[in-house]
Amino acid sequence: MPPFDKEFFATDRLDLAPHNLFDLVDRLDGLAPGFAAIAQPRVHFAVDGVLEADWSRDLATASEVIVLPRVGGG
Amino acid sequence: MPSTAFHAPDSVEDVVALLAADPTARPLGGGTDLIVQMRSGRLAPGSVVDFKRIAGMTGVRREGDGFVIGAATPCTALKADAALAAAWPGVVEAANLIGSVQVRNRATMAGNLCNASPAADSVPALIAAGATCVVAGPSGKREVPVQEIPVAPGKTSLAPGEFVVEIRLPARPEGGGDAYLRSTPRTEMDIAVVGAGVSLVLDADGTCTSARVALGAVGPTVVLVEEAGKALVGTKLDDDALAAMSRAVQAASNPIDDKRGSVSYRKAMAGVLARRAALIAATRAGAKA
Amino acid sequence: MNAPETMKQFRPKEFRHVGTRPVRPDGVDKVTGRALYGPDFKAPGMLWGAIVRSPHPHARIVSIDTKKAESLPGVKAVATGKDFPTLQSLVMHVGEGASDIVHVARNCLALDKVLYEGHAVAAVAATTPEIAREAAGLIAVEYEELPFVLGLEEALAEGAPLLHDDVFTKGVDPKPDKPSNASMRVEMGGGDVEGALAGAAVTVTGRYTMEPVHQGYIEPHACVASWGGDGQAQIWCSSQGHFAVRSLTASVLALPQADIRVMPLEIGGGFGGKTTIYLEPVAMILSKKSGRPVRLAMTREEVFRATGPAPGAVIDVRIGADADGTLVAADVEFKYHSGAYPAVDAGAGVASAIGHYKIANTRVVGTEVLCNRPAAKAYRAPGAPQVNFAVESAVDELAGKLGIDPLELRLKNAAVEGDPQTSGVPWGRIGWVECLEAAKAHPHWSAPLGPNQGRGLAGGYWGNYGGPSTVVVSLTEDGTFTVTTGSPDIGGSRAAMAIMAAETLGVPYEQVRCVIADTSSIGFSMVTGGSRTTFATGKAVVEAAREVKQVLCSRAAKMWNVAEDAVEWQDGEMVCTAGEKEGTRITVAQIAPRVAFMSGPVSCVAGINAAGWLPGFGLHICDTEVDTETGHVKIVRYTAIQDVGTAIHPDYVEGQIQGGAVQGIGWALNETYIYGENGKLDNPGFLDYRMPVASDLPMIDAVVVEVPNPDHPYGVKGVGEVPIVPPLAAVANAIHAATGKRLNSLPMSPDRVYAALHPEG
Amino acid sequence: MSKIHVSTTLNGDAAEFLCDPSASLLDALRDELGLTGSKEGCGSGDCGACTVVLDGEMVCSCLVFAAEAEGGTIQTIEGVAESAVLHPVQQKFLEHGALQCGFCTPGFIVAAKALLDRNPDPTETEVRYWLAGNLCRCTGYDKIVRAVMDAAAELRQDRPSERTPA
Repeated sequence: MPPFDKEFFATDRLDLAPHNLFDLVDRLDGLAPGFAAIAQPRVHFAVDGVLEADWSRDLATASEVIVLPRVGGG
Repeated sequence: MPSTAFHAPDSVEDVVALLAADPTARPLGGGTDLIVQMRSGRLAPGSVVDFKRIAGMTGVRREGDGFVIGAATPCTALKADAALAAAWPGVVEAANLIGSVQVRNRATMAGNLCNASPAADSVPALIAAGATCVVAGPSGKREVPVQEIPVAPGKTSLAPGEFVVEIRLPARPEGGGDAYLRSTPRTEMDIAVVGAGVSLVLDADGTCTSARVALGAVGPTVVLVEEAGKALVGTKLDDDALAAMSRAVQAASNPIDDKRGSVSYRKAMAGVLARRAALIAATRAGAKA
Repeated sequence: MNAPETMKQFRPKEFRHVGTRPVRPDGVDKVTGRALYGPDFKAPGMLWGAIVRSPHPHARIVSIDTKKAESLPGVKAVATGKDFPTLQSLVMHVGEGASDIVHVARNCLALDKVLYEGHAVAAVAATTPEIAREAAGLIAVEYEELPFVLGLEEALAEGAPLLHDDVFTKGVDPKPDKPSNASMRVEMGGGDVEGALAGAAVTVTGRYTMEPVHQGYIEPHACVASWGGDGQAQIWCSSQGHFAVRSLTASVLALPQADIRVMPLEIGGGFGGKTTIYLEPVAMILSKKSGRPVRLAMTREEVFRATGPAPGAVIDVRIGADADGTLVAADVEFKYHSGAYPAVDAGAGVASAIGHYKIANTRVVGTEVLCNRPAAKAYRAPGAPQVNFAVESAVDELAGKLGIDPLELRLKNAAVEGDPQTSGVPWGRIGWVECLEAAKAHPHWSAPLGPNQGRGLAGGYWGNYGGPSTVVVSLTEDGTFTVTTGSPDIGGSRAAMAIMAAETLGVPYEQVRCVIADTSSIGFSMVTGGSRTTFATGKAVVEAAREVKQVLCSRAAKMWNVAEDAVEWQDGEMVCTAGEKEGTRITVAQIAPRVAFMSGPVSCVAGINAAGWLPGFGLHICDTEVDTETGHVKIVRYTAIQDVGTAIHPDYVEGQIQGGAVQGIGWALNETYIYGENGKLDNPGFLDYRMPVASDLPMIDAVVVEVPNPDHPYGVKGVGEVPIVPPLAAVANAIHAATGKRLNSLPMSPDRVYAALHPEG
Repeated sequence: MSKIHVSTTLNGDAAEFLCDPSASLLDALRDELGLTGSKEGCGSGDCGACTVVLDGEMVCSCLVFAAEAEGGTIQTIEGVAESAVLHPVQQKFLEHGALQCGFCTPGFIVAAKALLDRNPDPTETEVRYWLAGNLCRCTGYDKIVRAVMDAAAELRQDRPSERTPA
């Protein structure tokens, strides 16, 4: 999850079981305070290989979330 | 911020009086340099004196076999004069490399000359052609070779109250031809990184009897390189002669490094462009001889 | 000409409107001069503003004396950075990337320090533009000059002048305890890069460099702001996103967003550079102080000195391959200018570097570097062209060393659906291989070359985007439709929206008109940028149009007293398909006047967060002819092939591809920021910032490949960004093919090409 | 400094305005006469967005003092469409999609019409060099050149195809 691994978590993998991406952000913020403040402007999530725009989606059946830098456009 | 006055007198005397009265006053021909300089704050003239409304300032007329070009004649009008374009194609082409069509519909060779940029496109061609200009001033009119007008970047030899009223080109010599080439990164809308004007005369068997080579953007002013012309005279523009001319051109080049080109590139291009221009001029001379 | 054959090949089904080329609805206004752009708007009683800018690249502001300016007759207000409210750090993303609003505010008007030549320090508003300019000249700013730094490596060197003492490099572990000009570092990849490179049959190594370039939109920034005594304000401006203007302006002025109404004027080009704000809050402050509307507009020189260039770069690449051409390892490390404030192109650069190839061992590292230049902003596929230039040049060099055709090498290693990107996320249904196959089949690829000519090719990609958009589709009283969006139309998107609505509704194109509403008249929509608008706003158009059909069918059912599911929508008519009224029909024009006599007007809104976007891929072929005596490079033929998903309006799809390719050609050949040793920009105008002119170019053959996006009702992927990615390397590779010389430094201007050809000088 | 009174013929009609002595013709058109179709992209004659025809020749109106227009005849983009229908150049720009943002379009149309007024059958190269003073950043010029060539072909046929009301 570069650059957030080094910037926040000092690890590249975490085992969590959030019910959705809002919940994931809260949990990550608990591990590394400040993450929630930058999550919306700087982070994209890919859930099981697909970029997920809806943070309220149920993650019960998901197995992997990749944390990516958010890319804008020109 | 003092504002600028605008005058459009209808006589040369009035222009001279207005220019003499205010050393910051500027004559206005096409205005394509003046307005840009005023807008950027580089120039804040007390007044602008538009001389385009004076009779005879715009247009090309014949005087004997020579040509008299009014100082307010836009560059595109030169192309429209078939006799001028046939006699001095290098000059006409040089003037029609400046800016864009829009710019050339306003810009004049006199303005190009008096803006005194070393990169002015029409000036090397005019100097190569042996052009003169008529200057009007408080003490009347005088005729001077074109190369005596610019003295440094942005500076001319014109005295207070003086302005150029016409540019004169001699008759095309028998067996004569001229050409001007420049190097620019873009095909249009650009300032010469280097410019080279060549005017030469070939005799019936193709031997060069006289040649003038002038360079732009390789020094503080456009320069006439007499050694380069000499290198061609007496030759049939063979490779050795052209190489000698290119060496003379490079030796006379003393350019600066700036945003438009490096010293080494400018020197190299001066040699290449002068050679190519000489060949075009020779073709024209041969075609017309 | 363009290649309709290729389009047919991939088109899944016939559409009635999608894929046609009708005249755009805003066309007549734009060819007659009636359309109003940013600098065209005037408000009654308006004042004219002017901005004072720093002559120094780096300096502390000791004092600003505005007394003389304020006492000049006609001057109504003066503003400095102190007029902004005290702001807390808050990172926002409005489209181009994340920005801290403190930095956004400081970039509009400096406080304490100026960070680049041209940095705004004060502003005035007066009754005429002449008085405003004069007053600006009377504002006395005392500076304490500081050492400055422009270069990437210089800015990272020990002891370099520090721009911000509160910026610590993000993305490094452990967290740094000292501030740095490196604002961010992003590293991705996996595998054993060093081992694989050591074992590779062939490797290439190169360093590639370039200075910043500008977006070069022809319309300078301009706005009018009117801030009333009740706290409510209106702003008229052109931008790529008036909602972004609203949110950023509200944030830096600590205002409720509902109090600001931003009116979108026509926009004269953006290319990413108009996804932020420069003037709006300053005009707001001047308006509040003067009690009058205030206009601020930039000159071209101000645009060059103070608005967002794309970052320059230093890029180191190592790539290794097996003897059969299988790419086994890639190591890419780049540094990008972020200019005066932290920017965000590194992440995009990392994502855009090598993902188009299957490579088992990769390491991609990007670093953002602060320096005393204008704050870098998004420019078309932000962050991608720079690194792509390096990678696609290196791949070309590798093909040469391997003795493999460069197109075949790319095909052999091309990523397909399911292959992992550098981040590990697998690619969706991408059309990269289809582009390569189209190139192979294109006559350009096998056409003979003349003397001093060479052919190069390069491929590239961009992730594209979706995100939030709001659309309202309304039925008028006569049965025609209006489509209202919040997405500025930079290049014909009104036409695309009308086509998609007409397709969905099954009505003629001319019966659907599209307008762009202000921020108070439609729900939130993200910027027009990232190649998202036809995809995301288009999806919202289709959703709203579908709902309109559903509502009208249920109205018809009620009218006929039949079950709702007995009415179907067929080509703009409602048809009863069951029961005793079977076969009864009513046209939209017939029902439209009646809806007000039922439960009310029909107007459906779709506010969506569009998901399912897919990346675009392109492959460009370039023929150059090099004058070996002068170094001049002429583009003699150019073909740009791109998978767009589906081309809604092919004219504007081709136009995007052609325009992007030419911007890339300009970047490759002549465009560059030139700074003097004094830290000041030496070419702040179109004369010496040399964008291509018409006579520099051939026709650009845009070949549209259509591998539809299954997650868009008409298959759209997005177009605008991709075409600027491949040209830098395509031109460089063509110059190499023509001359045998590889130019690793942009621009490849005549003097540089000459120097490469004549190393003796 | 007091303002200068200027009388002109503008798009066929008499027009008068007052201008600052140092104001450009473009300033006068946009700010005094309310004709904002001519655009300012650079103010230095390098982009052509302000192209107008002055006394029969196309010029950058940013490189002309407003006062110089005294007694002159000016045609701007607002006067290109005659008799309430688009000029063929305008029509072909629409049909070819030769505009994206449209900001440079007025300057291109005035310049292209000026070309076709004097050269009814230009080559592609002639079109490209004639239009080299007009910068377009969106289109890459391809569709613009095609539109101008197509407009020329139509004008040569003297068979006006269907034209859109202006």
